[in-house]
Amino acid sequence: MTSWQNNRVARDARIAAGAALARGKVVEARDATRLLEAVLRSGDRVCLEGDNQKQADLLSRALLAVDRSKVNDLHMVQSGVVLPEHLDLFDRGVAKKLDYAYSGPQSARIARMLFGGKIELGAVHTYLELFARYFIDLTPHVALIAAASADREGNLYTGPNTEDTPTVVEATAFKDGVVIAQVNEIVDQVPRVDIPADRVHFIVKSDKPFFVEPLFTRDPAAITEGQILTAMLAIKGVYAPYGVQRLNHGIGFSTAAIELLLPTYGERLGLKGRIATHFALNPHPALIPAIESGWVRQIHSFGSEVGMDDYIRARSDVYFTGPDGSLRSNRAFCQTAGLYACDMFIGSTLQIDLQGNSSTVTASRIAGFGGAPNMGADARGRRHPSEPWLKAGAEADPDGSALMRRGRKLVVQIGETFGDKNVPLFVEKLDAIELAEKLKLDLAPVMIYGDDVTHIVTEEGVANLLLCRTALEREQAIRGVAGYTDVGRRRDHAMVARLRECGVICRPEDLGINPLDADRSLLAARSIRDLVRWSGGLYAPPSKFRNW
Amino acid sequence: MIATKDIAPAERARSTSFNEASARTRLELLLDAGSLVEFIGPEQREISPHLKIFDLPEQFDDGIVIGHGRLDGAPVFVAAQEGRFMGGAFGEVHGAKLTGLLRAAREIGTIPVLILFDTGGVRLQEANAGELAIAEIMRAVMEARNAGVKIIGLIGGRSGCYGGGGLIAGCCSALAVSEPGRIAVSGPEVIETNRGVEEFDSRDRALVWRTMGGKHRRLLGAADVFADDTVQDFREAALELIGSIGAFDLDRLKAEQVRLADRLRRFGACEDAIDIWTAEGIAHAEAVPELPADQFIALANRIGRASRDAR
Amino acid sequence: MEDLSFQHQVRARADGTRQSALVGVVASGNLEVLVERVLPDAQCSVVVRTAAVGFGDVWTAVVDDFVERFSPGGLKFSINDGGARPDTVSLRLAQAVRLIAENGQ
Amino acid sequence: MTLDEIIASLFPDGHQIRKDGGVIAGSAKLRAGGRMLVIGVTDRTALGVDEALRLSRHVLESIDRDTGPILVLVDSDSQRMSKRDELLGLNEFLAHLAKVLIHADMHGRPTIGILYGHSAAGALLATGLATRVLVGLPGASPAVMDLPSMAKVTKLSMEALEEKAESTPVFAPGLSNLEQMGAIHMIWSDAAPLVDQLEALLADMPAVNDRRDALGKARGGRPKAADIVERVRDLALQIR
Repeated sequence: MTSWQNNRVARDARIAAGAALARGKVVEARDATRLLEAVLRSGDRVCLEGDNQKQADLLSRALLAVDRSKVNDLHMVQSGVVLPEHLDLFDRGVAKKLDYAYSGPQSARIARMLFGGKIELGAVHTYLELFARYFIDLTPHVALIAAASADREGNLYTGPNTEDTPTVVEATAFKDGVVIAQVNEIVDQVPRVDIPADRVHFIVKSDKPFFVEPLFTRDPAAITEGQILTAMLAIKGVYAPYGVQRLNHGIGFSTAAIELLLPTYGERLGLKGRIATHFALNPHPALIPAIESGWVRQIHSFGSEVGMDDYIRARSDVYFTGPDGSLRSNRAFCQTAGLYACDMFIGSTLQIDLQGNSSTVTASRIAGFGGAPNMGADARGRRHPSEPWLKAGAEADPDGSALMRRGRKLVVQIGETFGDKNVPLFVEKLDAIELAEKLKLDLAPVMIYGDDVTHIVTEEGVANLLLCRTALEREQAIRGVAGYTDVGRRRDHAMVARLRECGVICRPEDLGINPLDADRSLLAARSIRDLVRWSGGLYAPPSKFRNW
Repeated sequence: MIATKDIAPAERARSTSFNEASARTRLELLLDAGSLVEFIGPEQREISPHLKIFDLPEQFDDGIVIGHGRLDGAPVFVAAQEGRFMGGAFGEVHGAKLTGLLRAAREIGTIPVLILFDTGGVRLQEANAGELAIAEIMRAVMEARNAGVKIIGLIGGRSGCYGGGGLIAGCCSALAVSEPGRIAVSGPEVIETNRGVEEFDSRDRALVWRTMGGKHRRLLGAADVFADDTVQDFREAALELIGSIGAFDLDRLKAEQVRLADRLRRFGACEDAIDIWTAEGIAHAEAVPELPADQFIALANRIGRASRDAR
Repeated sequence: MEDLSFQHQVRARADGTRQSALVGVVASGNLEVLVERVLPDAQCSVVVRTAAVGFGDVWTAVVDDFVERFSPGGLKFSINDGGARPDTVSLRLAQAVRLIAENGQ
Repeated sequence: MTLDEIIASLFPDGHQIRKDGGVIAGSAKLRAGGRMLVIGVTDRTALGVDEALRLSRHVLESIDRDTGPILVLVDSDSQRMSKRDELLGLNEFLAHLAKVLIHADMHGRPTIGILYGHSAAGALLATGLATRVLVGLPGASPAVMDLPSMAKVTKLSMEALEEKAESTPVFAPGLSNLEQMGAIHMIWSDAAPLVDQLEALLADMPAVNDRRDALGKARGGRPKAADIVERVRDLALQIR
């Protein structure tokens, strides 16, 4: 007789084995490794929650300490590979295979380990792809997640950094998997229920709060005149003509400069209410002055940011908050919002080639994709119109029928022609290609494909690629804003001049911008202290950003 | 010379962060408009003779602007360190420019000197020359004060006032400091290296500032005036101090001995600045760093520590 | 360190009466430009001392564009460079021309 | 030479000098008559707020009480690098000590420093470098900045630094380097009785004006300082 409930039986057996170590659902931190040994089976697919802002760090260490003869060859399916322990698992042989999305701080080591054969790579995904595969063919057997607090029944409060948790739990708990949560504290009543108790099987109280890093804080004191000029060009050369209201910003200094110019330069241009009103965005401290000046109507967030809790709580008109008043973020929904509900993505990258393909991979680092490719991609499934979307579509296809023509999402790459240590932003060939050859990957890790990019903004000007009709025009438009990089100096000057005449390339003076006006006095806040002042004392920056 | 009434573009001075401005901009906006005249300006190219040994770039003014100008019409000598060039550190030429200025001030006897500190201390690559330059400046400061010159230190730059800079500041007639300003001898990293991260975590910037920062120094009475971080505020602080400093004599050093001994007795066992502030009777001492300038100034005045007649 | 020197013939004399001006500071990724009105009206020179060795061709391009654009006749530019990016160099040169065009000493 | 040997050789006619927690204080009889205040730091003690304040107190008390020259003996560490010292305002304590010494020197109590061991940074500024004449004894090892720390900051190897130190006295540790700067006025011999050398110095003290820049120029250690000082002074005096 065929059995159709094998997985449920196996899940129940795992829970029964773990229950021996638990009082109710609660397991002591010192028993965490034994719990994992009881629940895990070799070869399991395991999601070890590693978000941007919330790390199941205690469970990472507990997993690293398992007896390898009992638990080995795990298949890790997790969005973030960010803690050293995440990779130590492979060094120890506890884990064997990896599917992931982002590896920021571990990007150099993961490249070495992939090259050295320590890790069997499934694929590098975007967040949405990996989440999607959780429900199709990469469903976790066990999810090790992190939350701020739990009650004794197992209801979880994730705090402002909900991020991936609902998605991971949904996929695991409803497909016969086991969910183990580390929590900072166990309380009588959680402030709000982010994850209902019937989806949570074990709770481990951590000895110290999970580690959170301020990833989205850009100190205004470090913003340069070049970044300010580039930001002015973006506002006047892209935001204004398209009237972009719904958008996503990257996390670099150029977009931080834009955020800080809205209440000053943007105000002077009369753009308030006409641009930058609705965001899919983490709570960037740099956006505080624009919010306080009444520019921003609504923000949905992937996760939170350190120090922003009180501010968000007090600005619930702008942010999504729970009944307890704190931020509710959700990476999967925010990514979807960025993909389908935003008219523009603007962000920086490390390398752009002559076709406009961009990558954050360098020869020795694999940082993964995170969410940028989903934000920075035209959504072919989009059907609702908006003014910027239609205008961009018309520029790309001026002869098409208006009723049948798809719109285009604005995908803007912004950056200075030279980055840190004078490394050029523009290259003839992406390092990603070299890396793919070296690692024998099927696909080079391209962050944003050139055919999705609509504009490139540098301090030299704005290139509107929508208006380019041939590959050659496109290449010269890119060279035409590539400044003094090798790519820029090898431009065809006559053709670049022509492209400028027909508006493909706009120089600062074409937009009525004098580069000498790109002054730090334009920034609405010039220091973290200024941001605190703007927030009325509600923003509490982490110590490393203070100078008081 | 005809006294020109304050024609400084006060608006620009009010909107310019002292912390962020360059040495030259600080002076231009601090002094009456157009009154700054530099001595041995950059066009003289009196660069450091030593940096080339280390294949390092020089700066035409060696990181310090010196000259004279007017403050509310009255003449002043000025020196401003550029904290971004080699951390504003003292080298041979850098230091000699200030020494020469102070010696002239002593001979004249009536023109005050403003020193806009912004320094990490001795310039490593010319450490011996820099250390001695600081010793010479300290001597020149005391000789000038002895001759009746008022010497005022303004501290609010990004490199703070560290190492020998802190000692020179300690020799001045009076100091004005802003919130981002720091005054100390050993830098945070040096303390961490010597004592371990448990005693002093140099990356904990809140700790750094409450140990060495402008607010703590003002509450201790090490600085007499707390300025908001604008050039205009420092200008007003300088004017206030010039107007209020009395003559220097031995009694001041005796009073300083008493002042410092009293500090050691009261606070010598405190572990942290918050303990000191609490001992001063401040109710919510942990909130002091967050206080806006006006509230902080009111608090500091209520505590009432100053060193004006005791330094 | 590397020393570079560029001499150009230019269309017109630079505006202003001021004899010299200075912008910028020598720091990592930054530079100072000292500009002096000391040359005949049709000449311009740029003298560079840079910490970033081996970028002579980039400097040539930056200076060519700058001279073409501003025609800074009569001016000598002396640069101490802490390894600034070309766009920062262009910006400082333009700032120097603006500052010396102001009235003053 | 040990401190006791130095004191014995300096003051064969008698002294009352005590050591207490790294701080030296007392007085001694001069051969030419009169007494000399003696203070100092010994045993390579770090100069912190407590030590500095004790030293300045000795000088101030002596100013009220005595006459005669003042001797500052120096074998110290650097300033004390601690949270407590900085919290309490170490810069003021060190500056205060220097000020008291400079004031005494300017008002009839000529000061002499003797560097006989180590010293560095803020400690040297507050003691030896705040005297009118700083004497070095053979074997003294001042180090404004030690080479390993320098190597760390400059990212140069020790070998490279040592090689550079061959060609210039401007950065490397050592008595003779500081002498070439003009910081150390003279180096005494430890073969001859120190008392003779002290008496000779006292009989022929340089004028009270700071002439270390001129010394540095004459000795080739500081090629520019003295001229720059003079030029600035001349320019500044013109505004009278």
